Amino acid sequence: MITFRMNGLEVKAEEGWSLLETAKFYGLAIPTLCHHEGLTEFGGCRLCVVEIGEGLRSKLVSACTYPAEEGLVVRTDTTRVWAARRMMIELMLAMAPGSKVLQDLASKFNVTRVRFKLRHGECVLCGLCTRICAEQMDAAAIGFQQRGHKRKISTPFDARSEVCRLCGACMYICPACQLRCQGPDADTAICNGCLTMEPSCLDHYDDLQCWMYDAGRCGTCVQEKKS
Amino acid sequence: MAGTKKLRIQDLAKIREKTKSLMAIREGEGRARVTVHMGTCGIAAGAREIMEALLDEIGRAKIQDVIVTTSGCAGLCNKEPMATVEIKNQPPVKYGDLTPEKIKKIFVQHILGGQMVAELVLGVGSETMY
Amino acid sequence: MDTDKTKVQSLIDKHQGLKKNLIAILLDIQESFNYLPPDALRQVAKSLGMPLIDVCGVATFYRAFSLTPRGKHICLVCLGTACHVRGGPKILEELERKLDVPAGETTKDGQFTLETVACLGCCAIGPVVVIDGEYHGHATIRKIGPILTKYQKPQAS
Amino acid sequence: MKHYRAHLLVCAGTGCVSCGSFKIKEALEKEIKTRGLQDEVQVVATGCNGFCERGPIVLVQPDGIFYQLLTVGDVPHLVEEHLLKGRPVKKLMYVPPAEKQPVPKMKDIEFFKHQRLIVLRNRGRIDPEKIEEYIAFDGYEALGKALTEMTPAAIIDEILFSGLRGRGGAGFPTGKKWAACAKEKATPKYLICNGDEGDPGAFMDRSVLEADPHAVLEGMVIGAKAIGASKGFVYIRHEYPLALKRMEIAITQARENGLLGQDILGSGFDFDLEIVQGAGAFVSGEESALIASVEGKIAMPRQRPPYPAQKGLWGKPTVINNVETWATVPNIIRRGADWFQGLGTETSKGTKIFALVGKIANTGLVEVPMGITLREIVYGIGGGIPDKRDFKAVQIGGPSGGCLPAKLLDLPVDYESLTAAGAMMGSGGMIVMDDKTCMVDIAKYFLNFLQDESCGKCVSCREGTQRMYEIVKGITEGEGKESDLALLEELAQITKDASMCGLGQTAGNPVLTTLRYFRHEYEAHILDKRCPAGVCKKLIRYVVLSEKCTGCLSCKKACPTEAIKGTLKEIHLIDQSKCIKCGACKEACRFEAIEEQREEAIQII
Repeated sequence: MITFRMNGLEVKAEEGWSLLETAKFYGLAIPTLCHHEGLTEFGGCRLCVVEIGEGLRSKLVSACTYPAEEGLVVRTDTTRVWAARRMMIELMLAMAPGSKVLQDLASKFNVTRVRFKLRHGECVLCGLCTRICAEQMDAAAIGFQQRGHKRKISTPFDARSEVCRLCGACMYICPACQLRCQGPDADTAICNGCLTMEPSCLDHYDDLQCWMYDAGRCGTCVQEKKS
Repeated sequence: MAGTKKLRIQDLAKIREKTKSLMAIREGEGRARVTVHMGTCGIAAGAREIMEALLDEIGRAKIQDVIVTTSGCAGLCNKEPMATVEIKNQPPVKYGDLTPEKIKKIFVQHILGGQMVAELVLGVGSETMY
Repeated sequence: MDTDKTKVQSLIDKHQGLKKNLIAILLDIQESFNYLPPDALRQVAKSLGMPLIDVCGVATFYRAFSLTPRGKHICLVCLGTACHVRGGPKILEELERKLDVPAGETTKDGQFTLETVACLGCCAIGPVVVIDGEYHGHATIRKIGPILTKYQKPQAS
Repeated sequence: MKHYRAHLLVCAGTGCVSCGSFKIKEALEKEIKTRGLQDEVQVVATGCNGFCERGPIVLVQPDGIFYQLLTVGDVPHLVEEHLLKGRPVKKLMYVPPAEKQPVPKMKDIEFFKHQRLIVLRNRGRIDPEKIEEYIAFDGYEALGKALTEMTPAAIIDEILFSGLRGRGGAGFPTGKKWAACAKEKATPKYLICNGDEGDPGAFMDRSVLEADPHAVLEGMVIGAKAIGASKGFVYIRHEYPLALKRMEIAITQARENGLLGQDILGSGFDFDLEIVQGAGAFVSGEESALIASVEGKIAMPRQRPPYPAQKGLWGKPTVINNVETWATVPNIIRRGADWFQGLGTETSKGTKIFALVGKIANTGLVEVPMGITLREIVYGIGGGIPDKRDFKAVQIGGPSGGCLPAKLLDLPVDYESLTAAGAMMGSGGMIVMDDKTCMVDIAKYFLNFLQDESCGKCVSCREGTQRMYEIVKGITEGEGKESDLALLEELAQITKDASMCGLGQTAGNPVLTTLRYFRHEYEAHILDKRCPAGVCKKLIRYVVLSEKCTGCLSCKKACPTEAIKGTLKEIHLIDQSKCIKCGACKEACRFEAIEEQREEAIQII
């Protein structure tokens, strides 16, 4: 057993667990996008970043790829972590504004504007499709090509793949293909239209029951109602 | 070339000994420096033969931290071929009217032995090249 | 276009047909054919027993490889930092104008491929243009024309 | 080998070779033969001397005379005068800027005078293709000591105590890395030499590999003994054909002489080396990406830990060090950790090689003790800025380093102070910039480089560099908004924070340091729509200065778009609607009558 601290709490992890797995085990929510159980970890979307270490030497690492280490100090929701997550969402939304998964994340994390030119590329290069194709479907028909700003997911020579069986697993797992969101206005990157507009505790109580007096500050369960 | 023989630790030292002296020249330092005067007059008077004899002698003696350089006409054309011998920390010595035999003698007696060959000396402590 | 299969195979064999030598194999194929023909990549994937997409991934990731045939002359413009501050971009623009192709492409007549490189390590003579391995240092806009003609001439006759 | 009276050491580093030094060598050999001097004078091709600005270079020993900027035409004269008549040729010697008298001897030239050669001790002195010349200058002595007199633990202690830190950029203590790998139980263990020098404007690794490949090799065998590795790889980028060739020769010679392979020097220790060629990707310099590349895969970095010392190549413990680090090792073992400790500063020991390039009089490679100030390097060794221009900044540490302004010229160069100033040691590239360099353009240049060289895995790095490039490009084209600066700063910081590997974690530096020290230049571009340095095309225009124009038609002939009007002996005029701002006219003008004008001037007209 590996013992370390997460959000001030002493936690124990099995040998080989990642920080994400440990957090899940203890019921601590960490957002993810390119992570999927049953597929190898990728660590590309950077949504699951958490802060490790203390003081000047603290840094952000992706919880899905970072192994649980003896004596580590982990904090899952700091200002620094949130600033990074928000920026990742903003960057990804600018690539694929039509993805409902991303729009929902934007709502959840209070990302209300996109300051970059929209690309409408509809792919955020999370690599889920390439991993499901290779690891679960045993086909390896698609993969990453090129690098840097030219990076894309494609078949060999951009032609129809000889090994693709048209199983559709890639589309099933894609955060952008599957659930589409048009938004109220085609030119607005963020619609914020699908929010649960009220604190979730209001389903059960008349009064706000959140122990954080200022509802919504933590951002994990509610957003201000828009209209 | 050390050949394709596998080296042992003592072989390394041998190679180092052997090549080090040959390479000393690249550091611009040696125990002695011989300047053969090779102006047109010097060459006409046989400075090339003097040079060859000297290099021959150096090679044979396997003493190789002796630096041989050339210089232009020293202005004493009637005394050519000439050479200047500088031993570390001693004033330079000029020799004139050289022959291959004379330079060999200078090599053995002055450069190796440290005794200047008085009967051949033209002058001591004259200007150096630099 | 048919690719010389025996040639490709001999290059694969030269590196014992091992997956870890994929990059070395591709470098050799690139050297022999001046680019990576699709058929050769298929053959490599098959011989090494790996998915074609992974071979393509490597082939498109590294700058040394080209998946399209390249010109007779490879014209490299150094855009390292030292060349950049000394005016490398202007030289590239001039070459793009003279050859009428954007960087990274081959002229229509197949004579020149214009490429950029991040640094050749000879910053002292920058800006540098290298054509077919021959270095042209201290390049200026005016020198570009004469340099190109030098390579164009033998082909014209 | 035989005794020669003179050795002509012809520099055969890539810089000189690209200026034609092999042709010089041929010409020298031919001329020497014609003059019948072949038994007296030896011509030797050596590694890079570092003074690349002055190539091709020939050093004549034992006289120590330094000849520079040679052409084939100079050769007969040189041979006749210097070698035959013994009169060094003044007109081929180096004349320092702003002086008239040449400096005949290499050791008196400012560029060489202040250097302290340890890693480069054999440069310009030995023929890198001859193992016995390396041995002559104490080569493989350290190996003998390490294999026969020292235990692995003693070697590691020696390196640890010396204070040697990785020369590849991050500055991790080499001894610690070795110790971590040595204590791992898994076998086999591997060594890698990182020669994937991708920083544009840095070429010290290339130079070391070309000038002294055996030093790298010796360092690696010592390292192998220390950690118990049996196999090593030297990773060299394919853009360095000469380095590849020399390393190959060195490995063959070492094998033939029993310095590699089985039972090295009869000590019972086995180790062998293999060369791996890089295929052109900046990111493969990152150690986990380098491992992937050696394995034949895409050079995509992975999460550390586990560190390569624990799980590296093929999952086995692996030590990766940079070329310069490996080449330092034999010196430490041979001369002792105490000696090395005595060089440099409190936290940064030894010497470091810098590539001094850009707008500097003496371009080249310099090895100096850590802690020397930037001013000593730029003005002392580098000879200052050419053309009487003003120093503006020096960019240190490669694409992800930073630009330091004139007020930091007295900063001592070591790992800590550079990082504190917002730059980093990196591999040691120093690009000097004068007042004609636009800092926004420089930021754009590096971002363009990084967006292309990012492997593309992390959103933060891939998208971050692209978006920063997009914004900065907009600013250089006059489309900048005031809000851009805050967004840039935020994005740069988060790109650094959220990325996985060293490339992304430093990708924000070019933006952050230029913003920190040169914010006014950004503001000039955004608020006044003007490029103070006159670089950004969209913000300048070329005009003819009527008082200087002689009407010589040169600019008119040079213009590719026929935008220049005028006849002989009449003042020319540039038609702005046709001008594509290529700068050909300015280059062609001999009277400095064409000038870039900033946009503000245009508005007045």
